[in-house]
Amino acid sequence: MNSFTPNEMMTIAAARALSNEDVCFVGIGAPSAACNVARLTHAPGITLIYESGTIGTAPDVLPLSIGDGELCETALTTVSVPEMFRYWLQGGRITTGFLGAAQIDRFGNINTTVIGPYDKPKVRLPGGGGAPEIATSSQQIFITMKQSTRGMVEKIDFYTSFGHGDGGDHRARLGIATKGPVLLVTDLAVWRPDPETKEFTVVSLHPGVTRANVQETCGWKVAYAADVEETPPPTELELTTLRDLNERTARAHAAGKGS
Amino acid sequence: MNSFTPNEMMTIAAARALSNEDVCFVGIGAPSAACNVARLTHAPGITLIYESGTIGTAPDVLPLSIGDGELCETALTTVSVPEMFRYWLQGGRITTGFLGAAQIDRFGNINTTVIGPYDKPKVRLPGGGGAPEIATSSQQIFITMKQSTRGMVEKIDFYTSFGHGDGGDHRARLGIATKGPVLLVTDLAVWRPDPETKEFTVVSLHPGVTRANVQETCGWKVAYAADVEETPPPTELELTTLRDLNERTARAHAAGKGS
Amino acid sequence: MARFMPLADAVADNLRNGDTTAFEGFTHLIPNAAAHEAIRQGFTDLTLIRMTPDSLYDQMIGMGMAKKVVFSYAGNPGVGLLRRMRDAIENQWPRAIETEEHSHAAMANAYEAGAAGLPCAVFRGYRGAQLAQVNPNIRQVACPFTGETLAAVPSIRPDVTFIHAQKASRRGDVLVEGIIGVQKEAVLAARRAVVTVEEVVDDFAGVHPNACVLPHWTISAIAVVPGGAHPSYAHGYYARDNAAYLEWDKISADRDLFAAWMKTNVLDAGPDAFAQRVADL
Amino acid sequence: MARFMPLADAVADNLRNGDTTAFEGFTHLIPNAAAHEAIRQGFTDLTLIRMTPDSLYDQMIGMGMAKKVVFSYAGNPGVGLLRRMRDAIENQWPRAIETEEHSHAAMANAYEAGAAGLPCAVFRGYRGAQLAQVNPNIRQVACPFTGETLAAVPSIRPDVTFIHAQKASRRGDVLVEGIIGVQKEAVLAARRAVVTVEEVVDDFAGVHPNACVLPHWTISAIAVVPGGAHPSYAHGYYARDNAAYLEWDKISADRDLFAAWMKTNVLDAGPDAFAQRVADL
Repeated sequence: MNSFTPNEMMTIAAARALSNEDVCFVGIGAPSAACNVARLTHAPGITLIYESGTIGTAPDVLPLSIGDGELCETALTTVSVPEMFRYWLQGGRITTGFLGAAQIDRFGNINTTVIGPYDKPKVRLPGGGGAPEIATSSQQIFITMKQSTRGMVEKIDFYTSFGHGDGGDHRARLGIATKGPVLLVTDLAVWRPDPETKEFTVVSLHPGVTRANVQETCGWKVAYAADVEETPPPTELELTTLRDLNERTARAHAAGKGS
Repeated sequence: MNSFTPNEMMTIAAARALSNEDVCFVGIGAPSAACNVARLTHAPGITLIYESGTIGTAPDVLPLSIGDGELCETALTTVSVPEMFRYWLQGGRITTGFLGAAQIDRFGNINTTVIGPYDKPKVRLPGGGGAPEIATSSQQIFITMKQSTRGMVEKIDFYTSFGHGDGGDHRARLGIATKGPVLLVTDLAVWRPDPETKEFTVVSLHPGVTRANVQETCGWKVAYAADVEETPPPTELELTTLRDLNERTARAHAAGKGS
Repeated sequence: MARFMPLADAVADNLRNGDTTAFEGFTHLIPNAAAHEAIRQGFTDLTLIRMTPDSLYDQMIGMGMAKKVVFSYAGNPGVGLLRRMRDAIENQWPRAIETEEHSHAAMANAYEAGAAGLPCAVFRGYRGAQLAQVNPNIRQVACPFTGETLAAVPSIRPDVTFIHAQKASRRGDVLVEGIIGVQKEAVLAARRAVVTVEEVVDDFAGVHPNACVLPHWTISAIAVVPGGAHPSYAHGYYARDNAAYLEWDKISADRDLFAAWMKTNVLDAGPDAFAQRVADL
Repeated sequence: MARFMPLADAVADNLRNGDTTAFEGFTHLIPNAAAHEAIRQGFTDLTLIRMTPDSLYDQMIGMGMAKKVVFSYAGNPGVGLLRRMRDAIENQWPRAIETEEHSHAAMANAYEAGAAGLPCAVFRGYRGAQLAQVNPNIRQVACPFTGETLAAVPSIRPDVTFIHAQKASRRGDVLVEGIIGVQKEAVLAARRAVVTVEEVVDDFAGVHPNACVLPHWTISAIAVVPGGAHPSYAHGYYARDNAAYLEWDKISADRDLFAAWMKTNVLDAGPDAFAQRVADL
């Protein structure tokens, strides 16, 4: 087995959770890499949708934005953005929405809007984009992010998109019929919500990662499933696929002229 | 000058009211003929839209339905029916909506739904189709129909689409901002609404038509403008254009196999 | 996930007695072959939804399959009235049917809202129109910003939608071109969707990026039925059979003539007959 | 009716101080040349609407032209934050700006409602999302059939919309292909619309019947500006200049560097410079 980075393990662990039958609404960065690794390994039939309107894309390199030309050129079809949000997301056609986060809490609520108060932010982040409705209209949500005490916090500064709220049946109480966050993959571990409380609990640790590593980089007291397993390390195929993809991507994105 | 039929005069008089700048929502039958005669004579720049989604059509023959292949093949573009009704009609892009009628009253209210009571109709007519919203979302409405006491009635059996209601400012009172019916062209005369009462009044009689002819074929007491003119007879060009169009159409529609 | 199968199986697997169903096609690509198969299989108590019922629903109504019809224009396009539908409404023959009548704008919006997963459609409509007084499914909402009163109708959510399209890819994606009507919305609004197609191609490589394509995972079953839209037409394949529409006016005017025509052309025929019907069009 | 004219005239004729304006383009076909012309002409007190403000609005905000920004994702796509916009929000430099923040779904629906002539958009959104508490333009309506609470936002109705497209026909019809974003809606929702295009062709004969075409009577002015989307891309013409987006992150990080870059590349340049910028892409 090759050696691998925590980031690679994160992407590959997330990829494994996807199947041929999935219709994925893909964000940029780690989610995009995970979805395309799944497509290039065990899930060639997966449908990838980017919010720019591209349906059934099969990019050869990872897009820099959610609307790169590559996505349209390899798509089954490309629809308008209003149609994307009305028919495909709100229409309930997305099985899995994939989100990243600047801040997340233990219930999978996400902040990508501001650090500090909304009216007088310390840092103005990009904002929600598609996330508020991806989080509630997709049948289920996967989240990927690198662990840090800045990112995984006791209380997020702003509820950009709703996860399980205060936990338990909070989603149902707001009339949200979809499952919400069912998986969190970090660079250290795989987490799933507790069936009752909906708090994310660690179900597997990536190879070589200790519980201390996980707690040091998490701002809340980490809960563990009864049986915590070790995440199977990347296979040769998974790792080669991811690295080739990243290499092709780096080459493609080095292009351009600037001013 | 050639001789001509009342129907031909009706179509040509209606065609004259259209201009190069018009964006017309076209119904089938006389409206379609009038719009295409206008396009083929004095208004080559007119935009014809059929509710099937075809925008900027230039059919060589008159369509049998509002969705004939000819319309799409000659159109600038063809959009979905929901888009047609949302962006193009409701969006206020139509300058002139063109309607026919089974029954009409003096205020341009139209019935194409039922003869007799709605729940127990004597005759079940096809219904409104696009008319209810064409009547209120188009900037103005033209109506064409052959005169008859069955068709031009004191009181219509059903208000399929709203004209000027009870007259006066009835449209405004319902919050309708568009002009409504501004022109009625029959096989005998040209009518325009009185500026105050909004009752249709005869502004010109077709050549050879008497006031008695008009009253005999109209179910309400006909009002006349202060100066009633004679409708200029069809020109050679108008008549040739209409007849050629009708001939091409008849030839094309004779095609088909049946069972 | 789209599965290719014979039309008889596609209809049998997806339509049930009592279903709410839409056979859509706005003057173009009308799924007549699928309707004939449904007639042969003899379903009952259907709620039939279609903007323009035309001869297709005239036949199903005449055969007594409909409990209710939801529509916005019940005409034989370019010809006149629907005589079997009239007979059902005016004389309850062969059975009484309920009707729910809308405008085109309302139904187009209702399909759109169905595809968009919404419970209702909101639009500016029905002002001064009497349908709003006779149809309890026409209601109002106020814009929370301007106070303007807008019309609302329930979204359309058929149990099963049938459409006819030009092409399917081997994977089961479906391409619709030309006058696309409300077919995409009717499919996306439905629980199940059955598509008849003119032909199967390897894939849609080279097709315009913004063409109207329904991915295979939005479709339940696909049946290849060349000519399946007859007497309607298929852009790029064959023209409309105008003579058949004119003829329908006569056939449908008489109950016995109707019954005889249905026996010969529908009950005793099959989907394969459609290719022949469009051979010279 | 679309009139062809130089970009400077098209902008001068259609944009006014204090206008509400949208320069739309969803990652593709971003009207950068038109924005640079607006910057050169020095408009002020604009309300800038765009789903993804990106470097284009970062430049206009940095030049002090904006009174208010309405947006749903204020990032440099694939790169990070918008540093001039942050500086305006966090430090009121060069002036304070108001913000009205939405989700993508809300803005896409609001453009759609604007194109559809409606006062508001109704959709299922913002559930549990805190934006609904800080933005008074996010309200609710109840479905009159099911009672379900839906979100409502005002429709977007710009005074003027700017877009970039691939082709205009001689008559002034405009063709947009590939990732079409919300451009059609942004044009139809606006009082006036200005389009920059890569080229003019005789007509659109042979183009797919369902391609995205804006008729000439929906457009106020057309300016031919090859490369006018740079550093964004034009499907079928040139690729995205990724290096320029990465570079923007550095330029925008420093007020002086920003000012110098704007002088060289915008204030002292003209629309003709764009063709050169995409020459090798």
